[in-house]
Amino acid sequence: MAENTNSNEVNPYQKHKNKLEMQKQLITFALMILFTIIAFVIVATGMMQKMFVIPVLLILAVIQVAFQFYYFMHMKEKGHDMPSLMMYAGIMAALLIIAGLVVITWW
Amino acid sequence: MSIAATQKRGFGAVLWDYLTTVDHKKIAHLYLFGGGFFFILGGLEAMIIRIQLVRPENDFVSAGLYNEILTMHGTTMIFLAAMPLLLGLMNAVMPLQIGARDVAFPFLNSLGFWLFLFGGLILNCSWLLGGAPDAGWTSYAPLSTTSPGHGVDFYVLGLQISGAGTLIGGINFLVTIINMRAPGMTYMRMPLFSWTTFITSVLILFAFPALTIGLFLLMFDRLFGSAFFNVALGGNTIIWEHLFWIFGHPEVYILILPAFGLFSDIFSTFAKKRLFGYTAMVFATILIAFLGFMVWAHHMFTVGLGPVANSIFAIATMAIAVPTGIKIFNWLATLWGGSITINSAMLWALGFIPTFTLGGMTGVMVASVVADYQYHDTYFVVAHFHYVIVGGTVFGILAGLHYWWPKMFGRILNEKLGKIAFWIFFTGFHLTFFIQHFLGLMGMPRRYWVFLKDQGLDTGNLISTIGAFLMAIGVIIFFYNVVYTAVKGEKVPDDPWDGRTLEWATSSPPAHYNFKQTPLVRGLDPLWVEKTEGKGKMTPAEPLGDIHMPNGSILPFIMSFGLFIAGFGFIYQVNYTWAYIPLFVGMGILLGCMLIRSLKDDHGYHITKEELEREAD
Amino acid sequence: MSHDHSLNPETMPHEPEKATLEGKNKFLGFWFFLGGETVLFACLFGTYLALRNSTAGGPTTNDLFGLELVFIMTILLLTSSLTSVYAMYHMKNNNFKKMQLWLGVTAVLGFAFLGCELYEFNHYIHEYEFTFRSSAFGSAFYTLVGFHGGHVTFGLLWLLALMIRNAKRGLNLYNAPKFYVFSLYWHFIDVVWVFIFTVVYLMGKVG
Amino acid sequence: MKGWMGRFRAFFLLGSLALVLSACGKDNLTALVPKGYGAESSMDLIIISTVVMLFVFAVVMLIYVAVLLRYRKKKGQEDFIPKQVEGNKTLETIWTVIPIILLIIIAVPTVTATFDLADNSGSKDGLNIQVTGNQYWWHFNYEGQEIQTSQDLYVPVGEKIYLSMKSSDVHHSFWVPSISGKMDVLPENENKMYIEAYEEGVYWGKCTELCGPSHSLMDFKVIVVSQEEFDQWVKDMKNVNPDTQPQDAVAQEGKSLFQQNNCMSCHAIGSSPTQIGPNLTNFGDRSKIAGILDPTKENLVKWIVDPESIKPGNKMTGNYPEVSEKEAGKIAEYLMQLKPSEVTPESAGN
Ligand code: HEA
Ligand code: HEA
Ligand code: HEC
Ligand code: CUA
Ligand SMILES: [Cu+2]
Repeated sequence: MAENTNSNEVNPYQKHKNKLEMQKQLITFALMILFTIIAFVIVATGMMQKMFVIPVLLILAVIQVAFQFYYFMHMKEKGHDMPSLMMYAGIMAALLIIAGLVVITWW
Repeated sequence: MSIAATQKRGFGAVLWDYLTTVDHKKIAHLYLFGGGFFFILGGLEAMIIRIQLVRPENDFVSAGLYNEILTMHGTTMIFLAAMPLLLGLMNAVMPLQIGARDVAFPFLNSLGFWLFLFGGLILNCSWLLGGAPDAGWTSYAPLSTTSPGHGVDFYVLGLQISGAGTLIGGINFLVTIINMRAPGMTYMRMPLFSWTTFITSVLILFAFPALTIGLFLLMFDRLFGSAFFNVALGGNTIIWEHLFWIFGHPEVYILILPAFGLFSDIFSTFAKKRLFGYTAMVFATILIAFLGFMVWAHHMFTVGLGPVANSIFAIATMAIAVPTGIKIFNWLATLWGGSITINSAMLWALGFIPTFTLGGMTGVMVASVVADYQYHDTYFVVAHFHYVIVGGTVFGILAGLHYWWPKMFGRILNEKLGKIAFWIFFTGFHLTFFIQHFLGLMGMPRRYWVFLKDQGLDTGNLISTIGAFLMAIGVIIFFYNVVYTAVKGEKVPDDPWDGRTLEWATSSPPAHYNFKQTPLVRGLDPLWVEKTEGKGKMTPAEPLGDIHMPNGSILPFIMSFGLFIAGFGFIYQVNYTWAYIPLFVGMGILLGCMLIRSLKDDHGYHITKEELEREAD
Repeated sequence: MSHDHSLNPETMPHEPEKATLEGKNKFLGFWFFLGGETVLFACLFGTYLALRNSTAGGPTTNDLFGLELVFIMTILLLTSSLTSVYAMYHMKNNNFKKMQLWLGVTAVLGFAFLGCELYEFNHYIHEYEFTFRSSAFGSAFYTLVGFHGGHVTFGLLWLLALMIRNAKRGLNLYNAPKFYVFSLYWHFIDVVWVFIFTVVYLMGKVG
Repeated sequence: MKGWMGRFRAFFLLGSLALVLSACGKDNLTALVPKGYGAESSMDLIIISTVVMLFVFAVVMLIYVAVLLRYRKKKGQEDFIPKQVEGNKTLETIWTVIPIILLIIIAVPTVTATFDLADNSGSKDGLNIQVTGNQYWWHFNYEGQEIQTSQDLYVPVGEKIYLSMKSSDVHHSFWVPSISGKMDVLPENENKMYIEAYEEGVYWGKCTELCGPSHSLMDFKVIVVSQEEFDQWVKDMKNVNPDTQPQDAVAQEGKSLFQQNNCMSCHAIGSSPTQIGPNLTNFGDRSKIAGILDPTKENLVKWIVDPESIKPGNKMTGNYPEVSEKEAGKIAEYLMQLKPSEVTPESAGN
């Protein structure tokens, strides 16, 4: 069993890295809040044409979710090949399902 | 517990051992036993179907009962027989093939089994409690939402519970294969059966949630008054069809891919040749799985989705013939130039090739939309899917059982009985189902309780029924063989077939820690590599040391039992308020067990080096 | 090795959640579970989108939804996602106290979110007589949002169990993966919510 | 395509006839002897794909048999170790590319035919019929004609008939194998298809979507008549006066019994669109009772007295006052006399 217990000397360095990482997370969070506000404002003010609103909202959501996955859930870090592979496979299946249900249920 | 495992124990001790086991090899036994039981049940239902259809306007069973039997036959065979039997083989063999001591989540593995078993039991309890589900294994709404009685409720809860078990099993296999391979066992050195286990698990992971949601919607409509499929309130019944087939089509590849994998292993072992086109085989598997997710609407060609959707799904469906063809030809090429031994395992594998090819070809024929307007929901489709399911999955399970029986139980199935069973079953199978292609085209729809006189369908149906009896005889001989072998079967050495892959490098049956020392893998077909270029046995990758093992636990059994009780609560709360008691008690048991599981540390135990050394080789 | 893998600054590995094989397995298995959950929610979203105009004469999305409450709920949940990131940050720095603190904040935010959701449902039921049974849209709405709410509830129970169980003994290699996996789950809940507020509420307002 | 396809089809049929000694099943029921446009399109594809499949199967079997003949382990060579071949790029390419080509051969006509059969653009000028599927009977409403029939669908030969189909309860599926492929009949959406029959006659129709206990008994007929006969039939049907008294006394009594026993609450005679039970306007002309029984008086009496014994789960059982055999006989007499038209299944020949 891998008992990885001899890493005390990397600790201060690691601590620093964790801190930098945390700063990035904060920026991410700020951006997410910003996107949320933009989305709500667009809808609340009705400032945009209906045809554009939905794609814009969806794009904003997708970017936010990418932030969640890559920063908050660390998918950008190494050791996440399998998780991202499966997540993408799941997302693909999800898109197919939604397309199927939305496009060809009523005709 | 470690050493005493081989000693004779009382019945109670054995029972307790199996109830609490987290050892994948014992869980495999449980799966095989449970799956075998349900296979007999499903087979008996099939026989009733065939007896009812032996002559026109027969009245062996009533119309309502026929629909129940037909539904339970399909549901039982697919969810409770074929899949568990495959999961059993995977549990028995896959960890050995990749050189792992254990699976990634032994506790969840056991939970998966018990969920399956209790799900199956709840489903079959319907027979005793006012009637089984009767809307077909596809349970199309609104027939299913308006079906009187509780039959369909049992379907919903039974499948929900056993489906959860399967999903858990799938995740367990995925992580096992990714994290627990022996040193040197790269992905591209994994035996095909392990590969297909891996891909099958991916399919399970992404297909079963669709079933889960479908069943939830059905359950809400039936038990809690929602309106998903209630057209009067704006509901749409096509949503169920979509959800069911989004799950249902990948499901059929869940059934066939493991069989493909084990045939690959069997062919290369008994032809004494390396698998031809290994890389292509792996990628064909992946491609089949990938395409399998975008073809579901080929079950819905006549729903009226429009020519665009129909065409797209038809072409996507046909495309699957290409990777499958690659597999067929690679198997033939593996045999080509080999030195072929034909024994029972190999007979089932050889019988598979023409049978499955026929079934696959009728698959492509039904994929041709306008032709499917004729085939759909007729016996042509019944013939198609029995050719692929029985000719692929059932033949595969039987081949796998013959092949791995010595590994699992240390005894070899009787060859003579095996061959007789094969020939009788094989003849019966083609007799039963070949004629059904024509019955379908001659105007016999499926799910028909009776067919009328003077429609030219009599002879065909009679032949079909005769064939089914031959199949039953074949199955009975097989089970006789199992009993016979258990009582006085021949003991065999660890590696009776001159095997190529790692499972044959362990003892038969394997010790509960599988490998005393994790083996070092030096190529594809690792044992074969050692046989031709090494000492003839695996080189250890580590010095002898303590082995960490998980503790057994009764919790999975209790949790599943809790859900079982809660299931009845859900069903009967519609009629009786007291039913909330089992509902809450059952869910309480489940949550309580989960809490115990997460609060109580379970670090497992260690088999020390000394113990291992004491265990004589 | 049955001694517990208690952590102190000297034995702190870089990624405590993945330092043992059990941890690695848990980590990977949980990600895969989330992959499956993606499909699960996709089915719910698909169903909702197919049925959202099937109001059977009852209130429509536009009649029902108000943006203020949803905005507050969104901010609550997004913030709780950040606080759980803080918790993981302190876990990596082996600061158990601070980790517990931030997890506590996460729980509080989660409960606040749940409260809002209950208030919202209650409001629809009493003001609009819009229930699970009134139309296919009603069924689809409560099922989708309710499934998410159920996930939040389960997550909160899980979190409380973890925090209470480990309050006395601090961080070790046995429970670090559990905390980490919980944080993944919590983020995923947030991901789903992002789509719910976009697809259900905002798009419902747009029409 | 029609020309060579036609000749090819004849050739193919002869071949498969020889193969399957039991012929192709019952005339006017089997899909193997197409007598309508849809069935013919399907048959063309069935033939194309079967030929391709027979080719593929032949190739597979050839290799298979060769392998089994040549490479069985030989006596005295038990220790022989075959060469461990890894693969072969050329071969693998061949068996990837050839199937693709074969599939294209199937896919192209498939897509063409799919779009062809989905083309309902002629329905504006054509004959439109609304089909309603019910547990376990069929209703046909001739649009713009005020004609309602059940179980028997009269159509003119050689013309495209446009059907809009909807279900009043669960899913059903409309299938007349000799004339056309099937189309599901759903409660939430109207499905459209057209049929065109080439020959006059009476064709069997079946329900192919599981719809309850009597799913297998939900048969109907399509009666294909010449254009003149069809016009005559339309005229006759329009002239029906539901209130005319039957000639003989028994039937008159039957008529009043029919009214007393509440039958009218579900069954209409004339063009009233009540749809709980089949419209009985031309019941005397029916080729079958309830879709399956021969049209004899005994059978009808049996039906009226105890429909459950004939169609389990049907929606008539238990919803009308008990009728004695004697009363039923009189009602039967009355119903059998409802023959508004000279144009009948018999006249359409069979
Ligand atoms: C193990 C299960 C299994 C497998 C493997 C398959 C495999 C395939 N199936 Fe089947 N199918 C079912 C189980 C399975 N099916 C079931 C259970 C149903 C009915 C469900 C219900 O309604 O109850 C069904 C129904 C079904 C339908 C719906 C029919 C209808 O209801 O109208 C269709 C339509 O496209 C279809 C197509 C196919 C195709 C194209 C394949 C392909 O994967 C086959 C590919 C294989 C080959 C083609 C043979 C080998 C290839 C070669 C030798 C190469 C050369 C070949 C060519 C160029 C053609 N299947
Ligand atoms: C894994 C899947 C699987 C398997 C293995 C089988 C196996 C068989 N199936 Fe079935 N079948 C389905 C899956 C399967 N089927 C599905 C999904 C449907 C569609 C259901 C629906 O429409 O909803 C279906 C439908 C179906 C129909 C169509 C019914 C209808 O539409 O009305 C028929 C009819 O012939 C049939 C027959 C058979 C037969 C004869 C076997 C035989 O191969 C069975 C052989 C096994 C036995 C005969 C068991 C013998 C055992 C004994 C006799 C007991 C001995 C006792 C001891 C040893 C103690 N099946
Ligand atoms: C509750 C409604 C209802 C009542 C009342 C009712 N029927 Fe029916 N009837 C039906 C239905 C529904 C069918 C179609 C049954 C089927 O085929 O599944 C039917 C079928 C028939 C048929 C066969 C029709 C055909 O097209 O072949 C006859 C004849 C008939 N009924 C006669 C009667 C008589 C006579 C009475 C009164 C004594 C009566 N019905 C009362 C609903 C009703
Ligand atoms: Cu109507 Cu089957
Ligand atoms: Cu399919």
